[in-house]
Amino acid sequence: MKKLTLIVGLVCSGFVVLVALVSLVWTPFDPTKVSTHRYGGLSWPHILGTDGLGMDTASRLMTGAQTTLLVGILAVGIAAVIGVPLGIYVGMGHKMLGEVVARASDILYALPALLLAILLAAAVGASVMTATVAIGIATIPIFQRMARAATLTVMSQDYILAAEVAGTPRFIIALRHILPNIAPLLGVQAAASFSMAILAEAGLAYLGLSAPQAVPAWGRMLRDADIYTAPGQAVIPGIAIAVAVMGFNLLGDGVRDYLDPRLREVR
Amino acid sequence: MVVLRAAARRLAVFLGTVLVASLVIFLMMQALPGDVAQVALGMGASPEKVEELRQTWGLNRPLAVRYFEWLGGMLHFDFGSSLVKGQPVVDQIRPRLGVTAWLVGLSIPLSLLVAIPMGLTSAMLRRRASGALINALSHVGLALPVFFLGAVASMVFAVKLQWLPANGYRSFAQSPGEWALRMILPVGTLVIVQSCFLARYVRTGFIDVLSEDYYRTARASGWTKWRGLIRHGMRNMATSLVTVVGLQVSSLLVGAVLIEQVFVLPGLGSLLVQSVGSRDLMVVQAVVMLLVFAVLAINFLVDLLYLWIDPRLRRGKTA
Amino acid sequence: MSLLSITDLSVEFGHNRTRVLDQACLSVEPGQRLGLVGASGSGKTVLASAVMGLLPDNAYVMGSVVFQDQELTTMRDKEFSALRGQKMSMVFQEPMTALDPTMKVGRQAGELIGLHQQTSPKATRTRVEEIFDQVGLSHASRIAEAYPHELSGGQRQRVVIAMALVNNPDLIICDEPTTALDATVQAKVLTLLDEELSRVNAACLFISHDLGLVSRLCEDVAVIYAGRIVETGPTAKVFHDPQHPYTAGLVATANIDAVTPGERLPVIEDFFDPSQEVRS
Amino acid sequence: MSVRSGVILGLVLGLSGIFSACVPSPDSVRELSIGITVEPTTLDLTTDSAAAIPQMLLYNVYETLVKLDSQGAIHPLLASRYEVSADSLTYSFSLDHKAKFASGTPVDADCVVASIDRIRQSPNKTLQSQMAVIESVEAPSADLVVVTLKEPSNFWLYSMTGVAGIVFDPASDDLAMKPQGSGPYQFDSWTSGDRLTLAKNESYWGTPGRFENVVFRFIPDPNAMVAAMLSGDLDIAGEMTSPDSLSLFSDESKFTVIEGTTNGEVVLGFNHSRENMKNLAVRQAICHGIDRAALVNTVWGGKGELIGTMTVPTDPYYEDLSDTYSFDPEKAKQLLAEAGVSDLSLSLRIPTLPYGPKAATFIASQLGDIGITVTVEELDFPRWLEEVYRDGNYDMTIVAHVEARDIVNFANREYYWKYDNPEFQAQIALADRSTPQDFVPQMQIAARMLADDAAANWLFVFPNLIVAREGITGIGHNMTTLSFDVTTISSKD
Repeated sequence: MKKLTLIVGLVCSGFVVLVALVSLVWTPFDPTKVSTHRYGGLSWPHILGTDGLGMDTASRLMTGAQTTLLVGILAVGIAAVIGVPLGIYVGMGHKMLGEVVARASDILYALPALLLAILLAAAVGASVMTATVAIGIATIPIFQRMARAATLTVMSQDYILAAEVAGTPRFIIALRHILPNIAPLLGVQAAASFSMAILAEAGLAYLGLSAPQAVPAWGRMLRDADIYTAPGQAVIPGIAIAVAVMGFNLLGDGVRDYLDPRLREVR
Repeated sequence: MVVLRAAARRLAVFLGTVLVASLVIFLMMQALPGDVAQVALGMGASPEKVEELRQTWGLNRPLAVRYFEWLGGMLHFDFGSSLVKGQPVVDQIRPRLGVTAWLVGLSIPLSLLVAIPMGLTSAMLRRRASGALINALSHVGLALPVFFLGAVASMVFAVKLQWLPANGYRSFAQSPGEWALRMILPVGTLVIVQSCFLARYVRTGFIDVLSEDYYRTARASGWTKWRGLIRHGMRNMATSLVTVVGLQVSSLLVGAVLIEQVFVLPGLGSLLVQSVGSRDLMVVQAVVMLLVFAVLAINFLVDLLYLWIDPRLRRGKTA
Repeated sequence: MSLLSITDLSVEFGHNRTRVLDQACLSVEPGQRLGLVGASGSGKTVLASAVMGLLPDNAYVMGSVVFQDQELTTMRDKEFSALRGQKMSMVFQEPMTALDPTMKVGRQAGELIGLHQQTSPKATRTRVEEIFDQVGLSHASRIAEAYPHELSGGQRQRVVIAMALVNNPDLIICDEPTTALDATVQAKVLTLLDEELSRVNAACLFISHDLGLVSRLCEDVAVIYAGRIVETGPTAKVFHDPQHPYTAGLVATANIDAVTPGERLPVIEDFFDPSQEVRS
Repeated sequence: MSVRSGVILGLVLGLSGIFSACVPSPDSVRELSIGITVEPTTLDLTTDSAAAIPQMLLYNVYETLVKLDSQGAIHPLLASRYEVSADSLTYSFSLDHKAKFASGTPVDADCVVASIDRIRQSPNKTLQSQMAVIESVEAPSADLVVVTLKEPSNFWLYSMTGVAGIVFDPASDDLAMKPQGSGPYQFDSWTSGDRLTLAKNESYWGTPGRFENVVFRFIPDPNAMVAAMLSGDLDIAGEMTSPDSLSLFSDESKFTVIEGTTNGEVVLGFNHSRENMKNLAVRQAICHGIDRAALVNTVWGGKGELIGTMTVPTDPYYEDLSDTYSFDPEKAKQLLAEAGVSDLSLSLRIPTLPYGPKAATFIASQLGDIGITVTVEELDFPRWLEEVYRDGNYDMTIVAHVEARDIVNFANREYYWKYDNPEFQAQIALADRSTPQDFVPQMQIAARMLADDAAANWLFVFPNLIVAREGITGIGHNMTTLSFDVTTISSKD
């Protein structure tokens, strides 16, 4: 059962990554090339049909996987790069700063990605980038809180005390002792946040706050789909999003169970 | 006494956070480009007229003055006047607030009502196919974009089956029947996604309880598996679930914004999208403030609820 | 007719069917106190859990457990639950975690009464305070209003014992009931157990790794090793004249008082080679 | 609400008894509900130029002295007749003595003068320029208004059929929230984000409205519009922004589909202040590089006529110039090569209106084929207004110009296209001043000038796509004004 979670997660997320890699070098058609062959059904050579502008859905789906991964990697990257050091620093014992960071974290938590994205899009225009940055910023508190909690646990370990007694600089302690110990936890969180980011981007795309139509992206494909005229063109990106989200979610769960069955969902 | 002191501390932190949040929001609004006067006057406006309008609306006064004016106004529910419509912002928000409050207010209890039995069953039967199936279903439900699910629900239940109206809103005061009919699909969609999310936490929580000693004690006392888990697991599972629900509020609000778009509901979300579109900063500012306040307030309440659920936090330790 | 008779009871866990209990045979007569001794991991707790029907879902049970003429291994959860807490009850090792942290202890004890008989809340309350008083919890009414974390370890274990006794069961299984307590408390709790068991005249399966405790409390003893019952008999006889080498080792290592200072302490392996096939 | 949905409701809430009592009675057919896509931010059409305001209010709530019909002909409305002097400078409007506002106040000459003055003082530049030609407005008697122009203008009377000609109730003090006029319907309520309701004006001076209420529902999402129409929630889908879905309404026993035209030209606008776009060869290459027939098919379901200049078929001076630059990618490449332009990279900044992103994606793809790299950027409307429209920060953009006779905008070199062609400006001025007989040929000369100069690429005429429930009749085929005129609509049941 636990293995199954990991396997399904690996297969789904691996598939998305594979498709994205393949699309870097090959797609059946140019994903941005319009044609007069509109709303083509599932048939050769357009195996997933064509959309309302006559663009090949399979090619757009493949290239869209790149966008999906980019969103996930960047958003999680932003959140982790800012949130983790902050969390560790605060977790290593800075009372005043800790309180400030905790409150800032609360405020950021109350400003969901959507609000940030709306404001950001109004400020500099909507694009995949603005959406991703908004999602990334909104995810910072999750990483910050988690890194802090995990650091607190590690800090009570004897080897930290030993290192401190030996006069090891705090920065080195953080780098050598704390980071490696909390890394597995962060990895699991990264997978979960990855899928949340994909879902959030789709939501932003639906509101027109992400990719323009010309850029192949799953959320945007879903927005542009004429669900009553060609339901398939909505269902296909819908499934793609679900597979990616589920894949990374299961991957995270699976790795967590694998690393330590007692390591429960991070809250 | 301990409870009171803990509650008072949390209240102080909450109020402080709200205050800082208001400043952050105010400053963010100022950074938004797009001249509201220009937008209001439209494609045919002359620059002089635009400047005149900026003067009339007091957009040229110092930041600090405008911030404290806004803050002071909010204390007695005065959010200023809409730049575009001229009417008080609060009059625009009030009818919209109801829609979003209904959406969120109905979704939270209903999704708990679905998630708890779902999580309980899948925890209890986790080694059987049926439990695994429920768990798998919750993973799928969680992965589907809420707006996609909403559009499909509308297609199936309104267009194909013609059971329910496709979209639109009527207020409860105008017609309770119509109101209820038009709330079923949007609330149902939100509940599906939310309950799938929560069910996973409920499941984990109950699985944790299953391996706890007190659950074994309960079983040894004569509780059957299921009833023992409900009786002694629920409260313990709830301590962690309540935190998750609190954290979920902001994502539920996001879901509500998307659902308002799909089902064309005149809620705060669509007001926000609309006001950003017309650069009606006073309205945007008020709505964002209100949403942030709601999230912070609900998390504050969750904190208090936590004190109530978990006796270990309520009374000082003696042992 | 035995109160409890266990015949060829085996328990296996998980997909690869790890055998934890191997064809164990035991019987407990009404009013009899039977000690069950063995090292940690020898299957003591699994045996107790199997009797109580509290094994996790991934356990496979073979053989037979008959309690008061009823076969327990095939009994439905609902009927079994009616026995638990009523005819048979259990005292657990960890008083710190054995009680629901979110419920007042008086209510937890009261539940046991309500589950098995029709009573008024008032009668339940009176009975709870009575039994609390009996197990030596002073200010019983105040204790009943407390949450587990507000009580000391000894107090909690008394609550657990009170819960096991409250319905006057015919069989009480005690799984290392005093191991987690500090020495002074341990002695008091043990005395209490001894008195109460005699008072209600219940049979007892007393599980422990401590031979001293067992010989103080139990007239009979069974020795379990690696999932097998290797020796059974009257306590005095088994400990004085162990038939099985493992028992001999157990007894020798327990009697460290008999060792002259400076001499090497005995270990089990001096008496018994675990790699050898054991069969009593 | 159907019986079936009542049952469902009962099942869900277990309160069917209570709720089915609230089911609206069948006389709700006296309500006409129309789905439209854009909600205005205010109802004041003297300050805000959003087309959604006149869409709901013009002719329905507000009336003008003269009205344009669905064929483009001018008819008297509040004026029972009007006369034009021989020198085309003086217009005399005789008011219909029956005419009165919904409030009961009679429509007299003073109200008309006040209204015209109100429009002349509007901050809206378009309205200002439409009225700039007026020398004086006078009311010699209670039912006569005389307007004197500075110079003859063929455009002026035409403007008076639109927003510029509205006669406001002198009692109206809040145009933004409470419009008051003399039409067959009066403003009832506006639920922001949801609907605007008009109620029948019981004391209308002319043929009364046929519905107790007219509800405009704001449904921006095309899928939601289709769903509302298919599920029977709407009587009329007033604008179908997903033309492909019209095929879903082909069942004539249930729906009527109207495919007419509007005044809207969907324009691929060029910024003539940019070096690249000043180059005629580049503009011509772009025009040759885009297959507009395919574009209409792809982007707008094949609905919408092709045009070659800033005129629409309902304009009196319309000529079909759509093949001025035929689709010829080879010629386009050749033009670019001859002009020595290579590695051309252009920005296409568009507002996020339903046609914009689709058309932009299509154009970017086709121009890519002739070697022009197009970067598409979607902007929300306020941003577009600021950066493209006001600041002129763009190479190309796409927007539908819905106002009537807006060809004159090309004569304004300040306009966001920055098109500065003195010859064309002179020609438009000449046409405006010329006699009504000469007006048409002079305008045709101007229109051809634009076409030949490839001043923009006119993609197609925005079609008037409406779906109505069976039994609804009287919807205007073409949308010649900004009004969604409900005064002619009736329902069989």
